[in-house]
Order: sequence, then structure tokens, then C-alpha cells
Amino acid sequence: MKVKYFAWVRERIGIAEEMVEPPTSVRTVDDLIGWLSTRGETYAYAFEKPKVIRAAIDHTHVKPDAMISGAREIAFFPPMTGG
Amino acid sequence: MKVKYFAWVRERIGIAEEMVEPPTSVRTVDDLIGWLSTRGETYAYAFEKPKVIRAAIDHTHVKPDAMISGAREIAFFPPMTGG
Amino acid sequence: MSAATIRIQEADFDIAQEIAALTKGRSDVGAVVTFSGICRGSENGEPIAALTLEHYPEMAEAEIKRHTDEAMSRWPLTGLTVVHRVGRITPGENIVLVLAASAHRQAAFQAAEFLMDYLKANAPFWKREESQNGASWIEARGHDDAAAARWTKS
Amino acid sequence: MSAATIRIQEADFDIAQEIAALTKGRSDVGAVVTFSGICRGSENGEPIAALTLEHYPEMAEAEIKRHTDEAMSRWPLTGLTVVHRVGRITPGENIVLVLAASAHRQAAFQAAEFLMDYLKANAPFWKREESQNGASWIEARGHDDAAAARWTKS
Repeated sequence: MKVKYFAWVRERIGIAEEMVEPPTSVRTVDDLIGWLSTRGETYAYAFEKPKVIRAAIDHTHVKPDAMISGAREIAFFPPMTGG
Repeated sequence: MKVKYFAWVRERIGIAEEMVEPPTSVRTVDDLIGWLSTRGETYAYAFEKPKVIRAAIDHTHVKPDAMISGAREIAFFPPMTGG
Repeated sequence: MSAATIRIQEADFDIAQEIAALTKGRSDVGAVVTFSGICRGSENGEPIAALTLEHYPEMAEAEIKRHTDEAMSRWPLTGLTVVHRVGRITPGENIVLVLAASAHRQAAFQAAEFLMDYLKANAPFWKREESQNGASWIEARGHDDAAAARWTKS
Repeated sequence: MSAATIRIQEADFDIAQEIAALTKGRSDVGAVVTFSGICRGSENGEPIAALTLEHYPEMAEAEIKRHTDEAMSRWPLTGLTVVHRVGRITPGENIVLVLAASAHRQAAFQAAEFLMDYLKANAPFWKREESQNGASWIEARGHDDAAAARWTKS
């Protein structure tokens, strides 16, 4: 699946998007954050406070316990500050 | 004192303003409406439903029991429909 | 802020120009809310040809100023403008403009709504409509009084 | 009404032109509310040189549309426009415009406030500020979440 990062999550990780293939044990958004955090220092830094991170699956806001199976695009970003 | 009329109160009476000298027994706005109503058919028609009439003394909204002594200008008009 | 701008005039107004007057050359304004009231082509389902707005000039100026003063004391505004047209106005034309500027949006929205509720229910203006059946004065609506009353401090 | 107009763009917008697009040639519009959000020259007391707005394009379009659809179903609107700028914006420049048109004022005010509360708290846009101390991401404010939550139907 495609993963996208925005704002300081993107800056900390250093890339805007990538394709990932997490193991089948990674079932929820929360699981995915945990798995991504193990991929290196930049990831660990971006996700150091997982409660602050917001997520969207296929362009819709989701909660940390949302299932990721079937998702084409998952995005991670800080709380929004538009308007 | 000067009395002014607006909207359909003005149209029914047929004049926009006039000077009046009510007797001293006319003490409140309500009294003044009653006294004006006796001045002719056009006045009786304008004030036929006194509860609908709004009044202002010297450019400030007042209630029917407001005292008129000292007033320079008293205005009578229907409920407002601006904006 | 300095005093609010209040104008009662027959001429139309230019919203862009009024916004510029409250924002140009300054960097403390984060939110501008405008309300424009426009003459509709029908009233209670009946087509109308025009409205004519009558007002009580001295009282209208004084009363609107009392309410712009109140708005400025209730909300942290950086600017406030009220323009009310009088005379004959045809469908599609502007009738009234309220413009409130502030650092943040809530103050601007609240002040604009407060002033519009006031103008609808309590400002000394009266609308007469021209239709196929001749001319008649528009009746006040009870819910405008209710809308104005919600701002009264208890 | 037909669909709302939604635009996400780097270019500035022209409020007068956007109002005209919703009112010209029609006589069913009695009230137009506009909200413009403007870049202020300081954030939490610190002067800023500019904001840079990042967004998530596909999601922003879809999410704003979901909310304009909701506004149109909740209030009797005759028109609705949202323009959100992205990229680098300096103090005094426009950031966002919401425009709601209706026969009566309450619907227009409510819809504009609803959309602004939504955009502040939930639309996928992020502001980075440039100041003397370098660049930093602006933090979300808890009261924007609270403002957005008040529209949730229970």
C-alpha cells in the first residue's frame, strides 16, 4: 500500500510518500505506526508521540483502531491547521 | 413639542411632522396617542391599534408609559423593517 | 480600534472597497466577515417590482452608533462598518452591508450577526413594497424580534 | 442549488467577483455572508515573515466537498463557495474565503460559520510560519476542535 506523510511528519521522515508491505500481523492504523517506527531513527522521531498523529485511509479521517486491510493509501500527519 | 410620523402612520395622518401643545393632563406616550387620536379621522385611523405603534423620544425607543415632559421630539411609527 | 464607520445613503456600496478600508496596510486583521442584504424578487411568494426604504435620519444614525459602540465593547474588533441604503431599490440590488474585522473569526462572526439582528428588528427603517397590487408596507416578523432579543445581557 | 464551488489554489481570490458569481442575474438571494481569513503579522506575539500552507490535495478536495454537501443539506442555501490558498502567503494577504448565499440571513451565517469551523479543525492543511527564529509548524488549537464539535448532530 502507499503511505503518505505531511507537514512535520513528512519533514522528520524525510520523504513524502512510499510503498510499504507490512507483515500480516499489522492490522490497524496503530499497528502500522508501531511497525513504521521500527524502520529507522527518522521514523521513530516522527512517530515518537503516536497520540498526536492523525491518520486517513483513502482520503477519509480514521481512528487509530481502524483496520488497514484493503487500504490503497494511508496518510499520517499532525493535527490540521487550515482555514 | 415636535411630533414626527413615519411609514404608514405618516401616510394615514397625511403629514410627516407638526408642532403640538397637548394639555398638562397628557403625561405619557400613551396619553399622547390618546390625545392625538381625538384630533380627527386621519389620526384616529393611524392610531386605531395603539399596541402596534412604536414611539421614540428624542431619538431613543421608549415604552408607552414613558413620561413626555421635557421631550423636544416624539416620533410614532410601525414596527421597524430595516436590514 | 477607532470609531465604527456608519453611512446611510441612497447610493450602492462596494464591498471590496469597504474591506480594503479596514484591512489595507495593517497586519493585525485575521478575519473579516461581511453580510450583504439584497432585495429579493418576491415577498411571501408574491413578485415585487421594488422596495422603497424610508428612515428616521437623526434617530437611525444615533441608534446604529449605539449598537456599533456596544459591539466594539463586547468583542475585540479591529474594524466595523455599517452601510444602509434608503430610497427605491429593485430586486437584485444591495440594501445593507455589515462588515466586522478582528484578529480571530468568532468575534467577527458574532459582531456581524449581532448588528444584523439589531438592524432587522430595531433600527428605524421601514420597507414599502411595490407589486402588481400597488404599494404596501412590509410587516415586521416576530422571529426578527426573537433574534434581536438573544443578545440582551441578563 | 447546484453544487458548491470549491477551489484550492496558489493565486489570490477576488471577493467581489465571487459574490457576483452567486448573485448576478438572480433575484432569489436575500443574504450573502463572506468570511475571509487573512495572514496576520504575528503569531502568539512573535512577528512572522510569512506562512507556507501545505495540503493533501486529493483528500482536501474530497473532505471539503463532503462538508459543503452537508451544509447544503442542513441549510436552504442558494450558493456556496470555498476558496483555500496554498503555498507561501505574507502578512496582510488572504488565506481562505467562504461565501454562503441564501434567501434569509440565518442560513447564510450558520453555513459560513460551520464551514470555517470545519476548515480550521479538520481540513487537511498545515501552516508553517517563518520568523526570525527560522521556520516552525503552527500548533493546532484546542478551541478550534471544540468549535467544530458543536455542529455534530447528536
